[in-house]
Amino acid sequence: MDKLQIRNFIATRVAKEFHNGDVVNLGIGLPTAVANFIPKDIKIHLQSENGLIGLGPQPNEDDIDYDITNAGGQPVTLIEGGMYFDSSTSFGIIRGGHVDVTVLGSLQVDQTGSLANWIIPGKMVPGMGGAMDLVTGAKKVIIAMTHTNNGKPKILEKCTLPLTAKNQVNLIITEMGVMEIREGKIHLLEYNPLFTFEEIQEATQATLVIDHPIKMDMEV
Amino acid sequence: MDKLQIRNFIATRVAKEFHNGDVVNLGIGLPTAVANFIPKDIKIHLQSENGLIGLGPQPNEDDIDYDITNAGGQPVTLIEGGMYFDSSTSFGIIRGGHVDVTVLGSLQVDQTGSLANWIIPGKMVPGMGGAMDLVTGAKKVIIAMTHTNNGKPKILEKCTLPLTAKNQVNLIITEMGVMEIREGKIHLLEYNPLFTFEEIQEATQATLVIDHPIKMDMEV
Amino acid sequence: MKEIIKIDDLKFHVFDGMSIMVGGFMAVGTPEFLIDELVQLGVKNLTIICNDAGFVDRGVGKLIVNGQVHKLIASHIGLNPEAGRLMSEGLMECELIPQGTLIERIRCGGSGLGGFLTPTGIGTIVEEGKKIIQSEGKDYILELPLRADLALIEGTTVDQFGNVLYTKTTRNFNPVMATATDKVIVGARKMIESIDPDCVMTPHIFVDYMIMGGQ
Amino acid sequence: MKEIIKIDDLKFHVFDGMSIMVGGFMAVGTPEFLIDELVQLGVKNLTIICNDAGFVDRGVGKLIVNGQVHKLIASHIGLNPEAGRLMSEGLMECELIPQGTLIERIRCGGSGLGGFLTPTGIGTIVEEGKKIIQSEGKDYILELPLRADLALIEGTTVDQFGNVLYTKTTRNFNPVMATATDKVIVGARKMIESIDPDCVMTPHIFVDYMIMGGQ
Repeated sequence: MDKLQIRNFIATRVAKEFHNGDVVNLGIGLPTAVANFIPKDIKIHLQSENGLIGLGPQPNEDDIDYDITNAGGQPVTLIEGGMYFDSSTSFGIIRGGHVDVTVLGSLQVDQTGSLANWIIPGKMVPGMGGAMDLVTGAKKVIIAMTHTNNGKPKILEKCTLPLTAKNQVNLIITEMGVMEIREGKIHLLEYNPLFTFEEIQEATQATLVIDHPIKMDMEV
Repeated sequence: MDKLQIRNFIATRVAKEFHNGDVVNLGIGLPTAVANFIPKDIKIHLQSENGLIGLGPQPNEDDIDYDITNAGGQPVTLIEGGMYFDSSTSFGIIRGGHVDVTVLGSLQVDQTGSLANWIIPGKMVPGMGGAMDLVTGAKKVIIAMTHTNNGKPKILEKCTLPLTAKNQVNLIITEMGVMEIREGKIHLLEYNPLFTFEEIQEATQATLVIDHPIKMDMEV
Repeated sequence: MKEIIKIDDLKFHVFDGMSIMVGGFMAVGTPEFLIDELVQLGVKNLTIICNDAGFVDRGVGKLIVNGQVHKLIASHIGLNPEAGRLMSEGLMECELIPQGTLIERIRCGGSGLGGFLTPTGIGTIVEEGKKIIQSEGKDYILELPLRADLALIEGTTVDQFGNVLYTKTTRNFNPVMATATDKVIVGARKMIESIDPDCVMTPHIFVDYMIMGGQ
Repeated sequence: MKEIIKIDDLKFHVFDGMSIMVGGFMAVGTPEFLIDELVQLGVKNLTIICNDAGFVDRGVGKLIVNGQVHKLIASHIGLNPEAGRLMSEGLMECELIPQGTLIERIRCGGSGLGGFLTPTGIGTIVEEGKKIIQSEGKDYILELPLRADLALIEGTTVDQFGNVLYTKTTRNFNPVMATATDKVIVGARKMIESIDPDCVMTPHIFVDYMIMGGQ
């Protein structure tokens, strides 16, 4: 799979985790793409931490209203029934467990559910923005990312980079499989049949629990 | 002075403490009456802790809107420029020091500025409502009350009833005088010439600092 | 789209021994017709969280008079003499909390905070049994979050999506309570197609059910 | 009635070394023309509290690029590479705070609370040097209030009394910052006679001055 195929493959699978009525916050990058793959029969409410629920598609060039942006600063639209609020309300919603699912990328995730996605020591530190609140507050935290970083494992026994949050990740979805974190272990629930179990374990530093995983749906 | 005269006399004097633009919260009873005596050239903003700023006069019987009440549950009106908010915002305003003056009655006040106005042991306890937040948060706390309770002093060295708040009272205004609490002492700033200094001290359990007080304006 | 249910369906959402937050300030902003239904249903041993005890014939006062309330958490009960009597005779437990602390504890419960430091109540019996924390030379009481099973909210206007507007001083505790309970039922006066997205007071994600019929 | 002042009068309200809260999220909701005036005035050694560092040519980013900022308190600075450079070269102090904690600290500062307990940051470097408090078996960080000398707010619509409305996602940090500073100046786009009392987002009592001219 090429880069775009991987991205769409992961996004398609993430989108299947949503239930009707879910409040969902999508991080920047790959997670943002998930919005394009939501099954037609599922209606979710996209939250954006800068102050809205009901994020709609990006507007046409001519319809841009610079007073409506998402948390990445891009012009967006609001769907019917959506509404705006201030940052205090927004993080009350996030920290208070009113966001059902948040989807984020990560540099590292470990088998205790800790994740590290905001500092690479020695590089510029952009800041954590709302990520720490999101992964701490959301009911379900899904990490959507490529399985490795140029062949180097990102799914570890223990994160080595500074943490974004401790013990918060529930699910990891990569181009190789779907992994659930449960009681300090990473369970491979689904796998991409393009890879063998050995290859998937090879690309993962933590030891995977592989107990009859099912094949991932390859249709994008 | 009869009861009504005393009430109007105290209320008139309290009203002189306000400055243009002040945000003021008036407690129930005598303090509520203060609103009727505000000098014409002074415009203040009356706050009501149930959720409004810009409290107007009571409506005529025919104009009553039961969706607008004050903190005592009475139908009121909203003046131009006023607005409504929720209880969380209301107490943010109160505790955050955005109320310039609060005027309350009290059962006891002492020379440390502590006050007791919510429990009489052995009697029904109605609850503190918003009083504790108001006296703790307001920039200036004025106690407006009759000087004694059937001859029994209410201005004490130390309150004997359960406190509403510690060290918060700035000014006490009664039918006998105007007293300021400063560094653990009660200073008589103004006196009602119908009483002698001896009579005023007699009616007060705390020792008053009487250092050239001026006569109160007797015009109501 | 939130589910609109009938007043008769309220029975499926209440049970003996549950905790209920009820909006309103001296019954202004209380969904009176939902309270009437609770009286009809006769659910018992309730823990009621409300600004006050209402009146004997208005607001949560009706539940108190009817003996359905095991415990009341409020800031004052002065306008309902029956509440005072039940409390002093030990027939109803009553926890009195300063009003600003009460609303802030509910906000904490709804927004995932573990507590807050307030100066209100320092040096009074309110601080008894609580942790006192000094910060920047000043004493504060550590107050903890408050949540409940159900919130009964009075919405003046709702839209088909479940967004809510409150009019005038009926707002009071309603929007904050709607964030702090497992289930939220709005008793609404009026439904419109959609509320201006800038002016929504309770976003639809907080609302579980709407019952029309408020006055 | 709040005082309406001219943009030229902003100079009477700013001074070297002061702390300023600036509304906006990636410059959306930032009163751009007030920032331009600050750049013109050249006030120095500012402590700026803002959600982010803006862009090199938008929002508080312009003050940073112009070397007027001694310290930045923000949740991220990723879209302003100049902020990153100044920070890593030690030319600008930078305190990074989780966004939810930042807004809540400002709310605390404006509402008289001494702090709050948040789960955000537990087990990360954010907890370093802070008090950890356990409550009901869970660890929380005690975070403290944040205040400043001045707030620069972007109001979409103001009325003659000084009440403010914000449109769409320009609201963000603005209404909370307006409660937490000694002085509040609103850069407004439009003035109308009066705002619906149910829909006021910042009550006039928080506003000190209004300057018309926002875009």
